[in-house]
Amino acid sequence: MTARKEISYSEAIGEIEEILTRIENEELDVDELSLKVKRVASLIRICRDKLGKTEAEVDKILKEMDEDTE
Amino acid sequence: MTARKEISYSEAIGEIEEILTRIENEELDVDELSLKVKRVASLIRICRDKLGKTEAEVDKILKEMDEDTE
Amino acid sequence: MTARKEISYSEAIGEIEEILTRIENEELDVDELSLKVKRVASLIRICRDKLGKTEAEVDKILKEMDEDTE
Amino acid sequence: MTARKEISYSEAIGEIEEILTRIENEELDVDELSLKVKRVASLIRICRDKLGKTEAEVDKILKEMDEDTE
Amino acid sequence: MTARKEISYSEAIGEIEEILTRIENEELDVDELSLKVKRVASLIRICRDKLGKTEAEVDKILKEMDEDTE
Amino acid sequence: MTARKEISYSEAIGEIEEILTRIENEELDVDELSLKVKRVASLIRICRDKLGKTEAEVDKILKEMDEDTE
Amino acid sequence: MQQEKVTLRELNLRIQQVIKTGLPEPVWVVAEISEIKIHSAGHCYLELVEKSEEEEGPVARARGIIWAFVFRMLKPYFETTTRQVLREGLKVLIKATVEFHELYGLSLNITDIDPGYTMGDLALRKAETLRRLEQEGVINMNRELELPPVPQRIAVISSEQAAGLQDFLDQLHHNPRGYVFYTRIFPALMQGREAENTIIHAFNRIFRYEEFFDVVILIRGGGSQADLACFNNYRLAYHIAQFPLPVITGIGHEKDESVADMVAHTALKTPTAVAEFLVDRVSAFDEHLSRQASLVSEGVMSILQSEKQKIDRITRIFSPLVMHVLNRRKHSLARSVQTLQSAARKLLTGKHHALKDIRSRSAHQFRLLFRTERERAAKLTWQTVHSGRQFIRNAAMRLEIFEKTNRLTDPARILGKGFSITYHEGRVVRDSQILSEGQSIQTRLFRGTVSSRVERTGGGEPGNTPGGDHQKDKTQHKNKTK
Repeated sequence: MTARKEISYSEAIGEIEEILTRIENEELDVDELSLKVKRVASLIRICRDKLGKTEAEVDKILKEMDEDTE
Repeated sequence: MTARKEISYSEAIGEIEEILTRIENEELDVDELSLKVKRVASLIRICRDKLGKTEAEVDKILKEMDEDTE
Repeated sequence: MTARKEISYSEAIGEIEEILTRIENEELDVDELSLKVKRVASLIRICRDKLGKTEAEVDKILKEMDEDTE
Repeated sequence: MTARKEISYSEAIGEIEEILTRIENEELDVDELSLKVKRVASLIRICRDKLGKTEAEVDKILKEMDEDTE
Repeated sequence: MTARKEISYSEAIGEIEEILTRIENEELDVDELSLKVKRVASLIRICRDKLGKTEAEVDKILKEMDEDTE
Repeated sequence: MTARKEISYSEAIGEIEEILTRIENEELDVDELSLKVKRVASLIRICRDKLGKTEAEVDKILKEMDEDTE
Repeated sequence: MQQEKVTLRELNLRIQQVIKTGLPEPVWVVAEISEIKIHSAGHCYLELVEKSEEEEGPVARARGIIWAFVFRMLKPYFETTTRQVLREGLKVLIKATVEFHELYGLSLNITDIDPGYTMGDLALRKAETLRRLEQEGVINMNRELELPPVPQRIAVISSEQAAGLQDFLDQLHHNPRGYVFYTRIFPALMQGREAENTIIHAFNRIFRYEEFFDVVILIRGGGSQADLACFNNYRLAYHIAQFPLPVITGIGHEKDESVADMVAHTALKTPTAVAEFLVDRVSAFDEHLSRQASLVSEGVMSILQSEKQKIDRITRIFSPLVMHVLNRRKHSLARSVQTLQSAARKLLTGKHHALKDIRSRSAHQFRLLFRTERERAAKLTWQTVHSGRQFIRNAAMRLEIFEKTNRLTDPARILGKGFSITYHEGRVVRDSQILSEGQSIQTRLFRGTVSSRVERTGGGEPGNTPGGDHQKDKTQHKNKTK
């Protein structure tokens, strides 16, 4: 669980794109497919979480900045 | 039974193709034929099962992803 | 009778072709001819039987396959 | 008579051919000649009988085969 | 804290602009983003403070100068 | 104090003009600004003092000159 | 030797008579005034000389007098016209009657002086001085010195009693802005014979304090009778031009400009004007300071303003930029989701199709195989039938040929056609030559045999008679039958 959390956003995107390319080029065996789809889904969830978290943080900071400005 | 289940999808397809090639090249004796046809039918069933299962799994994952998105 | 049944399809075809060649090349004595023609007739019958039986089986399997699909 | 009947078709043909060759080469005296001609005629009769018998048998088998095919 | 206070105004502006460029060119990983946004916010605050302080000081000096002149 | 008093008018003007040029060319960091403004203010004060207040030292030299003559 | 003796008075009266007749009219004489004295009664006594370029001392000398009633008129006219005091050293053109008094001797009674001549002469001398200064390369030296922005320490060369000096000092020290000026008077005579030397002396004293002073002021008290002659002199002008401190003059007249004015750093008309100039300069500096101060403050304010705007702009663009980047990431993630869905479905559909293909290909292959095999069986059957029948047909045909050959070969069949066979001693006769006359031969016919004897033989070569062996035989046989 910990290892998975430590994947960086761009690494995750990189892995997603690699798997997608392989799916698109039909390089994947049917046996692997559901595993890989699961992996992509999990990576996308990770990315989404990261994005969500970052957005929340950034929003907070930007709001504080705006308050500073006024 | 177990051993048969462990054949991969692409191995199965490979074996089918090999049998077909041998039929095309008339390398097969009629006596062997019904055995081989049985084998092909079994392999196709295996592939179909795998596909079906994979499809169901993938569909499930993709549906979950959609729910995540909404 | 048992021994005769164990001849394989291709062996049968091979023997038929061999006898035919000998007949065509007139390597056979007239005395042998009727024996050999009898043999060919019997072999052809064996092959036909084999074919018929196998076809029935294969048809059954293919029908089952088709039913699987539907 | 028994011994004569046991001559095979090809032995008969062989003897015929031998005699005919000798006749052609005029190795035979007129006196021998008529003896040999008699012999050949007898041999031909034997062969014809054999052939007739064989033909009847083969025809029967072939007819059966044809019937099989239809 | 002390080290951060010692950054010069132009260094701060330079760092802000560098981060902005990297954000614009999407060179930043999402993971880094909130950190960098925080950094920019902090740098902007530093710059604002410096500007405010300088303005107050300069105002004071100029006022004194005006009083001198009269 | 003495060192500061010894700055000549043209040195003062020169220094002020140099600072002004650097301000106009925006070569000055915001951090330096208040220092430089302070310096300009101080230079102007020195000049104004010299313009409006009698310097005892100069008077002394003049007096010495009188003694010279006699 | 008779000597006529006259008294001195008689002689003088005679000279008087000679001069009166010899020079009855007044004459215009060019001369230089070497001495001038004004009598208490208002008469003016002059000593006139002529100097030569070559010789030391004068080459001619005469006394002159301007009677008070003439002098009262002549002096102001001359001085106002030439702006020169009538004084020693001045070259003049005078109108004089030569008079000889028995008691006082020769004297020129001056009735008029031409100011135009003196002016021309002065101008000539001024021009000469300037040319010399220029040749020596000093004429612009003082003018090229830089006047300090604040000429605060001032060396004043002036006559201590001059009213102009007081005006100057008053105006300088009581300036309205309260600027401090440090002045030091270096007294000198500003007119007359000693003026030049005392001024030069004053310059020399100031030179000792060169480092201290900012500027030298050369002023002269007012008075319309100002005598400017010394300020045109070469020596003074040379000192001024070469002086290391800027020299400002306030000696000028309304119309004339002296050489001193021309070589000085700045020439002004009056001491008051000089004071005003100095105060103005300091005031200008003061204003420059104020201007610089306001420029600095404007510059700093503008920097601060533009920095504020920059920060504001950064703040303004920052949040949309970050949001934009995040949105793009979101979109690209959403795109990935879509790609995943479509690619996975496409892959699965593809696999389905492939599987279906392979299935139908299998069925097809199987059925094709059966068809092939059936065709083969049929072909084999047909081949068997065909070959079998062919075989029997061939065998039958062969037998037929054999039979035909055999039949043709049968000797009985030939004999039937009329041929016969001849034997001799039990052997078949083929050649007539083996037989001799009288020998017995047997002839076999189709039916029965004939025995006979040879009469004669003929025809040896079988080639004699065209035809085969049979024919030959036939011939033989015919021969025999005959």
